[in-house]
Amino acid sequence: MTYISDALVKVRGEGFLDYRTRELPTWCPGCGYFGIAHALLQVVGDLGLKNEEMCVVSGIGCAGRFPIFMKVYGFHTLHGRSVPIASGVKLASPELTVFAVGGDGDILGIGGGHLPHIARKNIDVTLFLFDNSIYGLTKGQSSPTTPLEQATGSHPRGNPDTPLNPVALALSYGASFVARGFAGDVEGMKSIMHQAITHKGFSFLHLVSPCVTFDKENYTWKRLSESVMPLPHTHVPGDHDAALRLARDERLMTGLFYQDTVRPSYIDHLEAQRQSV
Amino acid sequence: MTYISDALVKVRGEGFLDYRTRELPTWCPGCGYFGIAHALLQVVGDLGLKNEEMCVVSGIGCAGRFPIFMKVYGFHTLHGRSVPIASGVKLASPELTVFAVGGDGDILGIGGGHLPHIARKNIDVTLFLFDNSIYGLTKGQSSPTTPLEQATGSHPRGNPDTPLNPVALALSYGASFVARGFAGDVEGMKSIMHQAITHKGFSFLHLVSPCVTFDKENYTWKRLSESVMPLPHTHVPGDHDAALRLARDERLMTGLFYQDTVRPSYIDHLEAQRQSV
Amino acid sequence: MTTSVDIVIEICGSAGEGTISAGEVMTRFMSSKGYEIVSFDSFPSEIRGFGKCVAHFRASTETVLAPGKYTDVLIALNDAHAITQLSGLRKNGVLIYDSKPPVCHEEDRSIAGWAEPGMTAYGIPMLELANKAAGNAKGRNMVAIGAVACLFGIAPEEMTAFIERRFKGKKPKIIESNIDSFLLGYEWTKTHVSKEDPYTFKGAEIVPPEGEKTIMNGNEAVAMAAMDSGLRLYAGYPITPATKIMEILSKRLGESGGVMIQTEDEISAAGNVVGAGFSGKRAMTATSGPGFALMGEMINLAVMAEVPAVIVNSQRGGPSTGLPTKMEQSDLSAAVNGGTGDSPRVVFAPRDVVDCYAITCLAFYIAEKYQTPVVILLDFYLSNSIRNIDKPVPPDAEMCSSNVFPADEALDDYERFKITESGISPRTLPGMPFGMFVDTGLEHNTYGKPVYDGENHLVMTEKRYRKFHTMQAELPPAVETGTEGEVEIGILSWGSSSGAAEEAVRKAQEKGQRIASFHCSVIYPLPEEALKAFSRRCRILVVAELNYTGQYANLIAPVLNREVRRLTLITGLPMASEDILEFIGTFKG
Amino acid sequence: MTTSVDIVIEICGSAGEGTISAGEVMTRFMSSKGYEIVSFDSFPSEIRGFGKCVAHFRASTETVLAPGKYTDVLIALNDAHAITQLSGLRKNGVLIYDSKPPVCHEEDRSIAGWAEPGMTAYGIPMLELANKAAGNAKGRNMVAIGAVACLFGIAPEEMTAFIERRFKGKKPKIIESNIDSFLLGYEWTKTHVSKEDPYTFKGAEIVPPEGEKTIMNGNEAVAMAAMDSGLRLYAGYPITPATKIMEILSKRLGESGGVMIQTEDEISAAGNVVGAGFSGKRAMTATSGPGFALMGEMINLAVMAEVPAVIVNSQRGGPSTGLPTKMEQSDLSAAVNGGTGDSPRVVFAPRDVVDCYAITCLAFYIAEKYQTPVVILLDFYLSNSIRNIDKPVPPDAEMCSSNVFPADEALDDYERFKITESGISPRTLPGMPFGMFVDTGLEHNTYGKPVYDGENHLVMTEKRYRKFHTMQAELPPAVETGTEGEVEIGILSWGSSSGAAEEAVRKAQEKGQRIASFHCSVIYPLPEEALKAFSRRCRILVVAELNYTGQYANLIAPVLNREVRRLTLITGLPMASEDILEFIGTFKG
Ligand SMILES: Cc1ncc(C[n+]2csc(CCOP(=O)(O)OP(=O)(O)O)c2C)c(N)n1
Ligand SMILES: Cc1ncc(C[n+]2csc(CCOP(=O)(O)OP(=O)(O)O)c2C)c(N)n1
Ligand code: SF4
Ligand code: SF4
Ligand SMILES: [Mg+2]
Ligand SMILES: [Mg+2]
Repeated sequence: MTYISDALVKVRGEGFLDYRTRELPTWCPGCGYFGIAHALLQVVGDLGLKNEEMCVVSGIGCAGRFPIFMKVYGFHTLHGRSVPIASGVKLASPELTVFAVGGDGDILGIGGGHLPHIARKNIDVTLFLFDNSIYGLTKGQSSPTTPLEQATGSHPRGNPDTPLNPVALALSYGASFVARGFAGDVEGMKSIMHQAITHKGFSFLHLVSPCVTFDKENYTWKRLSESVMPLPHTHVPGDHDAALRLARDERLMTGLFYQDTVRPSYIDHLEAQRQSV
Repeated sequence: MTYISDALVKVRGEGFLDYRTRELPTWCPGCGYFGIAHALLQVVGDLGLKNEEMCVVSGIGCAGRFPIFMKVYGFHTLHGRSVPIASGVKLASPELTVFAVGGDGDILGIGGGHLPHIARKNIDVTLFLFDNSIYGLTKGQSSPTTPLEQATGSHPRGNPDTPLNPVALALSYGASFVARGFAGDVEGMKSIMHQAITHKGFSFLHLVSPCVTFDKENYTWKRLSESVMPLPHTHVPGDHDAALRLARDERLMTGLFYQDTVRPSYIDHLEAQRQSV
Repeated sequence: MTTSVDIVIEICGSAGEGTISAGEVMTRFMSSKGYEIVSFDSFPSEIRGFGKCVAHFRASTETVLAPGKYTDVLIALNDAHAITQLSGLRKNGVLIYDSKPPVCHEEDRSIAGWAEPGMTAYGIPMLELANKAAGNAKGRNMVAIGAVACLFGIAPEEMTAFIERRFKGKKPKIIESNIDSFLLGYEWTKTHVSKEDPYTFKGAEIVPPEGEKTIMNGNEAVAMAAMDSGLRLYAGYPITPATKIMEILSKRLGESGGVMIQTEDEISAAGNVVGAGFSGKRAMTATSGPGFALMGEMINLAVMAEVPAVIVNSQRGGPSTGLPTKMEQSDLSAAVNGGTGDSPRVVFAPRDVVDCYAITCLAFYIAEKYQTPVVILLDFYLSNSIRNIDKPVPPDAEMCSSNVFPADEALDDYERFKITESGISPRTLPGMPFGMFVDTGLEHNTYGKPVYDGENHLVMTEKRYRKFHTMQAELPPAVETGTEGEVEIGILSWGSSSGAAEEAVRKAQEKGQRIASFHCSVIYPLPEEALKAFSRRCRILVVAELNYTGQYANLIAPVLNREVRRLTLITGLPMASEDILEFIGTFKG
Repeated sequence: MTTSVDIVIEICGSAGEGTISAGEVMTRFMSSKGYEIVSFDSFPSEIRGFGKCVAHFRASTETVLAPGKYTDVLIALNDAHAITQLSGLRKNGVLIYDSKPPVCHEEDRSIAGWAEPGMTAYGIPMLELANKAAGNAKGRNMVAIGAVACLFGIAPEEMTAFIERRFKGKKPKIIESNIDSFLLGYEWTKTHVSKEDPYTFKGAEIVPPEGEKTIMNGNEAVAMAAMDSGLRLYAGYPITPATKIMEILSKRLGESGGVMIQTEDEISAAGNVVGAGFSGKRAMTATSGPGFALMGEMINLAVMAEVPAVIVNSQRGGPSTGLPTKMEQSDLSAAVNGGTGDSPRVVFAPRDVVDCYAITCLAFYIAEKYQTPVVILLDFYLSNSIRNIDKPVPPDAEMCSSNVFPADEALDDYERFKITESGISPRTLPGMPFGMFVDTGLEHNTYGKPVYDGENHLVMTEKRYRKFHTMQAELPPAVETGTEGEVEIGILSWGSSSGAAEEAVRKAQEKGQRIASFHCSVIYPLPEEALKAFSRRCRILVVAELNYTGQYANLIAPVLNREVRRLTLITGLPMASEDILEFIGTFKG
């Protein structure tokens, strides 16, 4: 059952297996998801989170396979349902740190109906949206974020559906923490992940990542590396209007768009109502 | 099978039954939905639409009962599914004028996952969201638009979920036509309905309406009549940023927030792709 | 002289006339007096719109197990609707109607003209008296209750005391006008009506309620049992007839630190429950047909990932949105066989309000111990039917925590899905420092790792089914009543229909028939041995249920391998013993 | 000398080694030569990750109906994986392996060491030769095909010509290096290997393809049949093994003015189909288990609202996400009995690629004429299995428009849901100036108006079921093969397993057994009479299917009312005649 060799563990050094299982990834060499996984494993270490107190709930897709690599309590669930299942974990067991993980099809396609509600309820789950703008696991069909006119398996003449803007949506839904990272920028991702995990309430992380196998057109390493840029230094994460404006900008900006540090999480809200009776 | 008496027909005068069946409504006296129905029946008359060329698809709820009163091809479907079913009607039979009708629970709760996609695909359906900020038919539970802390059947201690902003969502989803009306303002509704029906592509109508039976707190005739106001005259419907800003305003503004008159509808887009091969 | 009494009363009106609430006042009052009560309401699914409402109840000094098919006393608040109920009124029954009704009917539309010669019709000026009492028509229902009290020997001071208790907290004016209407009805009847029918509660030999009693319906019993079983999360989406479970828990679950969440749809509700179950906490959702149809994929996940979950489906008329406020037992196939793949799940169907409590407690225990979803099939009747029951005994500590944890030494090479003889694998929960694993809806090996070879799939499938074999030992046994040994007719029924079956058997037996009934609150796993044993002793087998195709008959066919006669009713009403007696009455020697 | 040939070849490698594509080249080539081919691929559900891939095919000069259970020739591209396939290789089979494989195995991990004494093992330096041909390991699969061609007497020039045709449109360099690899494999084998096994295609008595032939798999047959039947809307969401149907239609449906829409989920896909069907246009969706589980409520709506809809479910291993790339027939119960309420829908299960075409055409006809959802149960094997078939005859005009419209005079008082003897009500479509109505998922009267009384519910339910009785007359009959009259053993099977059953019966009959097979592509409505008649002439009944619980056996139990023996396999593989022969071989006199 152990697949990562001792030799590799030696090369990677002390602590490499602190949060990583020895499972070999099922991802293609060069997939952006490696960068995301790398950042996340480091951040939980930096935060000193206990493995067993984390619960990672994922959907189905290449992204959905993430929990298999992480030494925590993991639940690889159904396509599109990481959000409600993660909510159930958190509401029943508030002492756990709960992550939800899914691809763009998972979170915005089949699971898109759940997102507004975890956001407006402000349930204390950190959502990692692995956005490669394609359906990876089913071999390259259009996803809700596939750029217009990109040729895909399901739209060989070009995708006719205008893509959704995940950060703008999360903001419109009233998410209390919204940030974007890029799979090629591990340090940037680490910083927002750190903040997201410590945020009280729902946090939404839009993580842009190339699918090297099924997208040779738009979300490639080359094109993303060129187009991604950090949010302006002047941006204040408390400014919802500015966040929305920047989210709707043509340019793909990374960093913390918005955070509301005052609003109580769902459970805290219920508790306050209870007290006040 | 006929329930509206000839006497009433005489009072209402010529043309009253042009678009109305003789079914008695199952709505409570004073329900805001009467105003919406009234406006819509007049508009289709003004537009001279042929009854048989309209297809009205609704979900389940008090709002969902609407097609029963209209002399058209109607389909009272499932809770939350008016949008996909209306899409299917339109895509298969583009010659029809297709309306989708549903309540706030229907369209933003259980059916909330469909809305982003009909909008971004720009399928030529006019959606009438009857928003009474409550679950009417099931007798008064919280809905996705119930104001925070309102006491409801499901939340006697007060609704803990921050409400969604339907107009802001439709804009964020990329709907090509977005407007708001108030059930107490028939003329205002008629004007936006007229524009929505003639719009090429998806149109979203947010129609605010009191539930006189289950909401005595917020969406009442009194409070709505006081708070609703028209959009500023200076607003230009082509300005997406301004539309979003106004949608997010505390005040409940009515009128046409946004219209994109250039973007092709889904079918036109496919046709263009076909031609260009 | 005291005597045994068994009277069926029906109040019929249109939506908004207080029909259902009059029924509730009467049933709760009679219940508090010690009568055995079975009640059943029926109303339109629209908020308004003049639809027919019927409050039906049976009050008896004996044990009663089902509503009566025929009515002894029909109270018409709306003539047009009540006329359609006349066919169910006994030939010598009593009709109480408004002699000056609010809507002026044409001659031939007054119900009095429709009553058959043998019936006794009492006209009461309900509208007039209500107007007198409170200045509006609202109190008509209480006027009618006043007439009933006078005609059938109910002490008026007891009823007014009850009304005061029942409406406690309401505005004094409301209580007052209710009582005034009642008393005016009582007095008017006393002075103007001479009783001509044989029905009376006077001298009824009431068994005084022993021990602590409590009045509740099926929804309340389920909600209370869930709380008593340690519920931590209720996730739900409103739908008739299950909504009340959510509303009750919304009020009360918070007090014990639990959470009630109203989700955006039923998929999310079931998802929240599965998440909570994965984390080791007890959770439940309740829905009806259309919502249950949406939960299929999530239930399959719980099967494959071996996660506990309790899902209540209160059945109503189907298919699709169907008949939202009518009784039916037609979700059995979907509950047992609706899963894609080989997807076993426990299915329970309680028989009455008492059983609702017991089965719900059992459901939590079984779900947790056997790491499986459990579906509880209620129905429209059971959800709303009010019974006066012994205060239920809460589950003990063992029932409240049935997790099976691995031994410490097993944690070295921990197999979450270890192959065991019982089929139950030791289970760790998030938060436990050892025993981390990744659960998945993919087929997996004993460690939880996705694996697709046939040998593993077979072994794991066998393990998942083996649990159902193991649990048989601690599930409630089938219950047989009636004649012992070989019988002419055996009646199989399930869920809330089994009361009618038992009652029918009792009546037929009294007439000398060799007849027996069979019922098991456990639908799946099928009680195969018990079914076979019962089948062996019956010459004719009848399967009585409230659906069109005979879903239970189909389900047990592979076990019985014999012809059965199907009594399948889809009238929108609960089953009555008369339905069964009439059916078997048609059999030829 | 010409002779009959029947050889089973298996290529086994790990993901990314060209295993499946080598299989496809071989099967399409053999097929084009006139061999009867049955192929079956098996691969992991992950995009990468070293999972096992197997391309399995059987090439025969006779009619073949199922893949072979045992392999004659095993080609190992990856030793570790291929070792696990050795148990299926015949005791005198042939093993072709890479004598210098890309990964340096330890001694005991080379497959050659595992081959049993009777087997013939040929080591070919595939990696070396591939490197020589193209400078990288990619061509190893073509080197292996070269060795096969040489060993079993396939003319190299025919194969190179085929490769050129097949890869037409690809870069010349790619075509070239494929051909070079093939030829190097061929030449090397010719000079270095002396053939020691008895297998050969030389002199095979090939029936030259008569009439126009076309090579396609089940997914292609369904897509083509849908187009030929006048499909106007395909709505789908990707899922293995159905995705290809969407991808094919996405390319081609537009040409005929139809629309293919990729929806946000399966609920929406089914919803779009129901919408299109309501508007009178033909529409389809295709999915697999998890997606099908989500469509339940929409199918129920189509049942209640009497709207045509065609839903393809290509079954894979379950429950839940299960085994996405493995064969199984375990969605039968869900398809037939999964609906809440009494919710009848047509269920078809085609037996092979030819039947996929015919059944899909029939599905559109039946759906429209009888105003009902139709579920087509494909499976992983059928979806991917390639066959060389007669060019199918497109449906005629009657098949392409089976709507039943009301007569003009009926439009005066038009009852959309009129009670008829056939159960079929005349139907109007949006756009028709008379005959407007409101359809609903609520129970309704003949006009479509929501109505909740029991009498109406019964009449409408009867009507909805009566349609299924009526349609029996025009559904394909059950097919029985083997011995006529009374037989010892009767084998019932369904869907793609029935080929194996027929083949098993043929083989057993040749050995003198009195044995027969039964198959019907119509699952529901059940062919009750045919089932009973078959049952009467069989002493022992076997139900052979690919699921754990015996779902077909359960389904027909209420019809047969007798014991059956269940052959239930969940190996992830299609059924082979050997499976059945071995099972009945265990029966005692
Ligand atoms: C209900 C259901 N529908 C469809 C599928 C098939 N499916 C698996 S993953 C996937 C999409 C994957 O795309 P995405 O969510 O973007 O994740 P990625 O693979 O790109 O990381 C689909 C459609 C499924 N497993 N379940
Ligand atoms: C799948 C499903 N879940 C739940 C219901 C029960 N239900 C019927 S209408 C309704 C909500 C109605 O609220 P809304 O959509 O806001 O419409 P309104 O009645 O307020 O007009 C619900 C929950 C249903 N019919 N189907
Ligand atoms: S298919 Fe794309 S998303 Fe999936 S593992 Fe490969 S590169 Fe990554
Ligand atoms: S319950 Fe509310 S929404 Fe429904 S008809 Fe009555 S007033 Fe209108
Ligand atoms: Mg993706
Ligand atoms: Mg509402």
